[in-house]
Amino acid sequence: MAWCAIENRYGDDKVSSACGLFGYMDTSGALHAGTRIIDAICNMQERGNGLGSGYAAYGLYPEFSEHYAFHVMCRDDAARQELDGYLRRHFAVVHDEPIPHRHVQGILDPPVVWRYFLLPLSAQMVGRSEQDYIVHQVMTINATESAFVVSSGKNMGIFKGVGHPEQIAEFYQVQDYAGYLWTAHNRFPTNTPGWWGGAHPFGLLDWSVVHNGEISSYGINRRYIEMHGYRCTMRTDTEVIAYAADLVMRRHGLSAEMGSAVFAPPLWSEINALPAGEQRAMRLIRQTYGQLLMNGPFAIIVARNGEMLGLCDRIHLRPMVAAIKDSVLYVSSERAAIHLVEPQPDQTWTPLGGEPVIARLGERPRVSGSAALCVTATDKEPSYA
Amino acid sequence: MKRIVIHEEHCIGCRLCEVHCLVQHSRSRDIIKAFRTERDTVLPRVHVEESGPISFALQCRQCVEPVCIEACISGAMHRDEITGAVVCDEAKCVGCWMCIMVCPAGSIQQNMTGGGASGRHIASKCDLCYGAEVPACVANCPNEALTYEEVPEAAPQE
Amino acid sequence: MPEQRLTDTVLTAPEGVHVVEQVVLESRGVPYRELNARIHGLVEEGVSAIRLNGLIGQRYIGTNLRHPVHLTIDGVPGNDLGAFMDGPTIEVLGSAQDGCGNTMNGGAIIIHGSAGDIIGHSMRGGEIYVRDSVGYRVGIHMKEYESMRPVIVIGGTAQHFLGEYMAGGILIVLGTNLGSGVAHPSHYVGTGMHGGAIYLRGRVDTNLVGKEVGQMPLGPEDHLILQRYVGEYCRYFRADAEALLRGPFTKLAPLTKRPYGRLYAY
Amino acid sequence: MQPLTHRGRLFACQSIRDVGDKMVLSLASAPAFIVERDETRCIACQVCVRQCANDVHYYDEVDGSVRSHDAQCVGCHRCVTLCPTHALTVRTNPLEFRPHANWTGEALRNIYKQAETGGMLLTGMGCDQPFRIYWDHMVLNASQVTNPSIDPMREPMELVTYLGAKPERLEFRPEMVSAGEDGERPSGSCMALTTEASPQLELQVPIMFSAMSYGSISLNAVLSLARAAEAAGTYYNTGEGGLHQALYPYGAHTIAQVASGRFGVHPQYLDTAAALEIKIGQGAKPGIGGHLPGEKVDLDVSRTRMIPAGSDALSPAPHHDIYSIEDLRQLIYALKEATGYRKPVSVKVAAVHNIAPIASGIVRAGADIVAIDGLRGGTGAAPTMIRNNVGIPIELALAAVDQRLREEGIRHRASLVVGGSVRNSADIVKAIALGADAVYIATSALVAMGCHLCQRCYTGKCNWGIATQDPYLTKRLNPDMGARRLTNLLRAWSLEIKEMMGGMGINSVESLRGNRDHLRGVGLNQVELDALGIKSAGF
Amino acid sequence: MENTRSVQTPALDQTPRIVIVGNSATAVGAVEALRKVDQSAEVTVISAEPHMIYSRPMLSHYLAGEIERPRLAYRGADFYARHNVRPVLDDAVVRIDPQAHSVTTASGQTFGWDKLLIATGGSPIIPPLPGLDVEGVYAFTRLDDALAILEYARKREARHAVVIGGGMIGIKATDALLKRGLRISMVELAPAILARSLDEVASRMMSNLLVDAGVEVLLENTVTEVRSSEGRLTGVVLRDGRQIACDLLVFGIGVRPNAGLAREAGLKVNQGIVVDHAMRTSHEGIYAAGDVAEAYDLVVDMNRIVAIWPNAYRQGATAGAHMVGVERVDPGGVAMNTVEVCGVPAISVGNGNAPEEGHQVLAECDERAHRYKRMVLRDGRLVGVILVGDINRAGVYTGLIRNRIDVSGCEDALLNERISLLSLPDQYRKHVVTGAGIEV
Repeated sequence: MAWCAIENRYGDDKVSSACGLFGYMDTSGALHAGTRIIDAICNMQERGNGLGSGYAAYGLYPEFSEHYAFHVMCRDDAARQELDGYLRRHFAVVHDEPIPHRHVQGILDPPVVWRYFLLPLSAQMVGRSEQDYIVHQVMTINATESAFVVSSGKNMGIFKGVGHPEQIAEFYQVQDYAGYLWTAHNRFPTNTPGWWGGAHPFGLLDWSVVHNGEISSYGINRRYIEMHGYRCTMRTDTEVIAYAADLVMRRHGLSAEMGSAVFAPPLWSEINALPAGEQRAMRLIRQTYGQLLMNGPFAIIVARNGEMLGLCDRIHLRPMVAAIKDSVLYVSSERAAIHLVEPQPDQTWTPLGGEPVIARLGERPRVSGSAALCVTATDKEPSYA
Repeated sequence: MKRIVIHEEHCIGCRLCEVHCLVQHSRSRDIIKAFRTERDTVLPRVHVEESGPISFALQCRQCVEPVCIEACISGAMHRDEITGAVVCDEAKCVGCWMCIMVCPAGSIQQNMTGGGASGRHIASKCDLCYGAEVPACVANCPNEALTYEEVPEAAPQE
Repeated sequence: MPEQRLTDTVLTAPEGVHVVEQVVLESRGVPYRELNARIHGLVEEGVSAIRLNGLIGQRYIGTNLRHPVHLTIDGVPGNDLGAFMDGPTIEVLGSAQDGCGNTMNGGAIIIHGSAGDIIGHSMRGGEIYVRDSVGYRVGIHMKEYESMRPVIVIGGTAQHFLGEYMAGGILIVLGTNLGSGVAHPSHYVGTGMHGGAIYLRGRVDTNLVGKEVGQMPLGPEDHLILQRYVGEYCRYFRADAEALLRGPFTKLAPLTKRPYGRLYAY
Repeated sequence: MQPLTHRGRLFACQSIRDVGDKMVLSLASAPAFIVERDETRCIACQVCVRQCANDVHYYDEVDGSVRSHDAQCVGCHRCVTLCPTHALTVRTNPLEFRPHANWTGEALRNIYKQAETGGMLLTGMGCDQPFRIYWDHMVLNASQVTNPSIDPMREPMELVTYLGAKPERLEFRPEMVSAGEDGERPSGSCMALTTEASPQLELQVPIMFSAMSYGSISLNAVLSLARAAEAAGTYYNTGEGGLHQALYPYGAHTIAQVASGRFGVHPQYLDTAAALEIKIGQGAKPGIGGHLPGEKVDLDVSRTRMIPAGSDALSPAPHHDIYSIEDLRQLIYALKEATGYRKPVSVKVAAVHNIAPIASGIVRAGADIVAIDGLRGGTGAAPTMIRNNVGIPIELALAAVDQRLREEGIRHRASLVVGGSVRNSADIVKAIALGADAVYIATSALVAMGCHLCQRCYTGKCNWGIATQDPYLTKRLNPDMGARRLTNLLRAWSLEIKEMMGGMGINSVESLRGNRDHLRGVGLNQVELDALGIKSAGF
Repeated sequence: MENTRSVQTPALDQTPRIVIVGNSATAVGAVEALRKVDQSAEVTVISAEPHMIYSRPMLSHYLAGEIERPRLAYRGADFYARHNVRPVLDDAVVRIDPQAHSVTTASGQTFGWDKLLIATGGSPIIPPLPGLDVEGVYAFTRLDDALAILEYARKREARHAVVIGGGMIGIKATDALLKRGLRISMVELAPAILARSLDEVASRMMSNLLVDAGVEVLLENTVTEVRSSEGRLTGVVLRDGRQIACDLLVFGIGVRPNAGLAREAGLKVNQGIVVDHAMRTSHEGIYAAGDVAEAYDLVVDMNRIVAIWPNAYRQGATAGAHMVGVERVDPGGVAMNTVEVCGVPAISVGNGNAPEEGHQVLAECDERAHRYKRMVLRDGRLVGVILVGDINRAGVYTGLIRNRIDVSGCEDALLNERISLLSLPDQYRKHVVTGAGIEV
């Protein structure tokens, strides 16, 4: 069991990690094979140390688009059997199968990986919304030591584990999947030998989060999230970001722009310079959601069905580059990774700290915030043909 | 020019201004020596006026048209060209007490020992601690009841 | 909320107030915050008399008013009627609950019925008239300051701790509901009292009076006080002033301004 | 200098002979301190004589020297501080009883004193008993390698704090935008706020001056606090002393207290203050009332409290309109009504055993701010036994309350302000990390103004001009200097807080607040760690 | 005469000419005041004396041997140069021509002026006694007098002097000669010494001090004849017939204003030249100040000569400023003087010796300690004070007199050992404490 841990064996408050991340979304909805994202994330190999990587894709299961797709890992077959029973008691299981995978040099003793397509049993929901029910069940399962729900959204899935990105891609055969939105992560944890559940992307419902950095406000972010009924079992910033996004952008209904203002709000001095109406709103956002302010270095890509948000902390302690090519928006830790997969972007820019980069299905991607105001500062890329 | 401004409501009547004025004008400038060995030859040039809880430390008000200069028969009392302060040139003073007779603030005193050995009678008054950035009484007031401020020249009082 | 404006004569317009218009507010079911805001708005408009119909438990009526407006309440006002009040006259056509005139600074409260506990708590100015009886701790920690001298007149009797901690002001209890020769039933009258005066019409059992308080003979000044405020009481409630003033009255006043002088070891 | 032949002041003086005349069985009157005068340095300038309100020093005209009545010394250091030749020092009287771990000298002296007087023991300032100070058993975190510390000298570091109820969530109405042929659709990026905000106090530093009434402290002391609060962008608290005319200009930085005595509470008072605070209890004396003796109620105090001069100002133990939690709600809303819902209402309680549910009740009663005062808090006079034995340390109370409010999902409904011996900026950082929105400081503020904690506030002879109304003494605190020293203190602490936050990689105080991950316990047992909700250092 | 009018108001581009007749405190006051605001005026100081500016009141200190001659200089040797003044010394003005706007000196020089300040001071009163014209008889007002006395006393080893006059000059001469070791007989016509300044008590105290020091004080007496032998003084004969052998006779009776020139020029002159609050005489363009002027005395509320040094300087300053266009009003003088006998100082300000009738008099006396205070009040205001012994706060009283402060209610404080400003009316205290308009 030493190698194939799926639970956080140290119980550390927080698992620090430095990382590379990459995400792109075709807002036209066109599907892309996993090859490009594998190339992109593998190009940032220096940013990881082989202790975790993963991929999230949306538009993955059109045939089951109305069902919750659970990607699960189990310690062993017995655990998988136990989980199977649990899921069938709480859900209507429409379909299940092992996630196709192959043995890879260097990946020893992997967990049992499986996927279920489910619908909640309404009788069991007792007053909870469908989504809250899913959240509750995922948390219950993830609180055990034997099984772990990697992703639980519709028409999406997360493939992750302990290994270099190319190993994980090969293990899961990621290149064989197609999605309109892909994110990927290459991990460099400092304080744990790495565990399968702790790899990125982190998923809950259809949220997936890849994250680079360490949030100094983690302690209060977590307490705030827990005050709202979430249970943090992973001890990672990424988990907290996913829950925070779920709370603010799903349960409280804030837009991605507002959510960004919650996570990386302007400084008070900047707020004081805003026009009265915006000032009031922004002040109230900080007053209300101050405990969700993500302080310290981070760059994140938060994705859900139809939307991708790239954001880095408000004083830009972590790198992030964005680019647009036609209907596709790219967000990456490094510019080179974008150029590798898209040699001639229309525009490339570095978003300001706290300034969200947002792609939405059906909306042409736009250069964000300050860079949009200052087009001359964005590079028109030379051709590398 | 800078003047010493008196803040009566802050004077606590401790008389440290007197102590430090005396030290400043002693030969040794050493507080213990000044009190132990020079006590009879040097006077503080500031004096705390006290009545019930009210008190304030009074020293020469640096009048715009000083009556002491007007009355001085020896030319000792003069306005220093560098500091602008009204000072008594003790080498010239003959102790006629005309200045004491006219100073409405009563802030000039007889020094009957004239700096000691000579035993001369001289008028003793505040010289704003000649050349000092801040006079000793101001610098040593524990409650900032004296401040040293640039004050606009106003109409003469006398 | 339903609102009706009419020119009406008010039952007891305070002196000097020229009633030009009385606005009637139907208050049943209106939350107090809304109701008070509405009253406040009317007063700001310049309305000088408001009648609240169907009031049923709404709190803090008159609390945020700083004008000599006249409020007539048909119903049962909630707690803290006229708390922190400074100016209005409130007339309750019925009974009131607890905390009337809490920390009141000026104005008047006239209650055509009885009232609950802690009437006039820490009151510093103004007058409260209760036609019938009142509950516990009435006039507790009343104070006076310079020309401000609060007055509470109670027609019936008060329950225990009347005038506790009283530091100033005038508390008059007329005991109209007491049978002849029956003593006032309030216990611990004037406990901790260190200012002001309590006038009880009729007898009080010395055992029931706080040890800091003494029974004093009435002087000419006391009679003037009684004439004035008992007279007011009678004017409001159409009672027989002459009969009430016949007394006999018991005056209670503190024996010392410093009831807790020797508490400490220094 | 004229030899001083008269006393500048006329204090009621108990001379050493008066004491000697009394037959006493005890050492209660033995000097607590010994005044040592270095005769080789003393210049007989008599500054000490003029400065001691306890008449310790006197000038002997016969031999022209200054001497001391040690028995009257309270150890306030006024003379030591002002002596221009540093000829004076004051030390504890080494006189000792036979050692006894149980019957200590203090225990014996207390009994002697009470046997003689029959009165309650009285003292000033907060609890001086050696209870564990949890601040000193918590250590802070700093970033190393895995995330960067921030340099507050160069980068923004935000301490701005808003006190008041916050909405649980914000509601936005999406603005409709044209979607071409499909007509209109809600915009993802343009949204209009529809949530109503509650009134907030804006603090530039998460530090406020806690309640100290004019009467218990001098007007100059209150003025110093008010001016410093204005200069530093924070608030001071009137205590139950009313609002002196001189303080009205600082209304925007005033938290006006409504305590059980309701002294000085009138419409203008409520209108002037920025916020109101209902005082239920205070750390130095939970559960008991206050008592300003009539002799301290001079004309000015009388005007401010709106009571006749010379009369006792008695603050009852409870508010007599609050005998239960729903009564608190009634008073909270009475104040909100009286101020048109424009001002936050705070409720201050002492930290006691079941503080968590009490705080929960206060929040549910509608308080916008809950202020909690711990066992070691207090600046004014308090009965010694109560001061030393009633209440719980603020660290434990704070941890319990913050956790409880979170568990109940109501933490946002009120801000949490804690006091009770916050001695330095690290205490503040720890308090905020435990969950406080801001802290109240009082003793620290007094010390900044000159207090030397001699704990004789109740005598009215404060040599530093703070806890007195004697005009000879009150002028010793120049409010300009007091304000400057307090402003300096806040500035210095702010700098340190920013440095500590920067070290943690945090650039806004919101991210420190309740962030217990940045705390670790040292030398605490598991029960204490659990009560504080922190891990032991090493984990 | 009409055609000279234009000179009085010179056009702006013309440099005004100012002539000051006299070279003492008044002249210095005038020069210093006018040079504060005007650097262009052409200023000429003309003096009959040959000396640089010296201090007349210092002569007694010089006579006593307390100071060397250089210290008599009232201002430095560079005074004229620094103030751009042309000195014309040792050349007395003999004629003032108001019409021609000129003065003429003994040497025949004529100086034109646009403004003229007459500051000729006074001359010692020497009664016409028989036998006066001998060696050993001197006045005591000018440097030349002092030099002559010293020269004579040294040369003749004078041992016994008779001083005529028990006023300020006489006392100062007496005190000075005492310090030179001479035996002295002082002859005063009045029944008391210093009678013009001191009341009976103070006068007696000072007199006793003189007697204790060995001075023979002869009151209600005067010298009627001067005896000499071989042209040298040998003694005097008094009115009562007594004869006193002496080898030095000093007249210290007083001075008479040198108003002759002004009178001759047609200016209005009583005892002295009559001037207004700006020191203007009856003739436009001509000012007078100092011991020669009869100016306003604010205690007696009328014009009179108060021949004291501070007045001379202040009046000179007023005139000087006014001559260059500064509208300055002299507040008026107050008679005051200070004298010291055998180390005991005495100060008299205003009407310190006024009689008790019509005044409120407060007094405190400790003759043994040589301490005395006498306050004279009229209508609640201090109008005079006499201090003997402790004089350290004398100026506070002078201020009260000068500013006509109503001290009703604080009378008790006036006699305090050390009068505190805090015992005076609040407004006045603040006025004094703030000095030049500084807030208290």
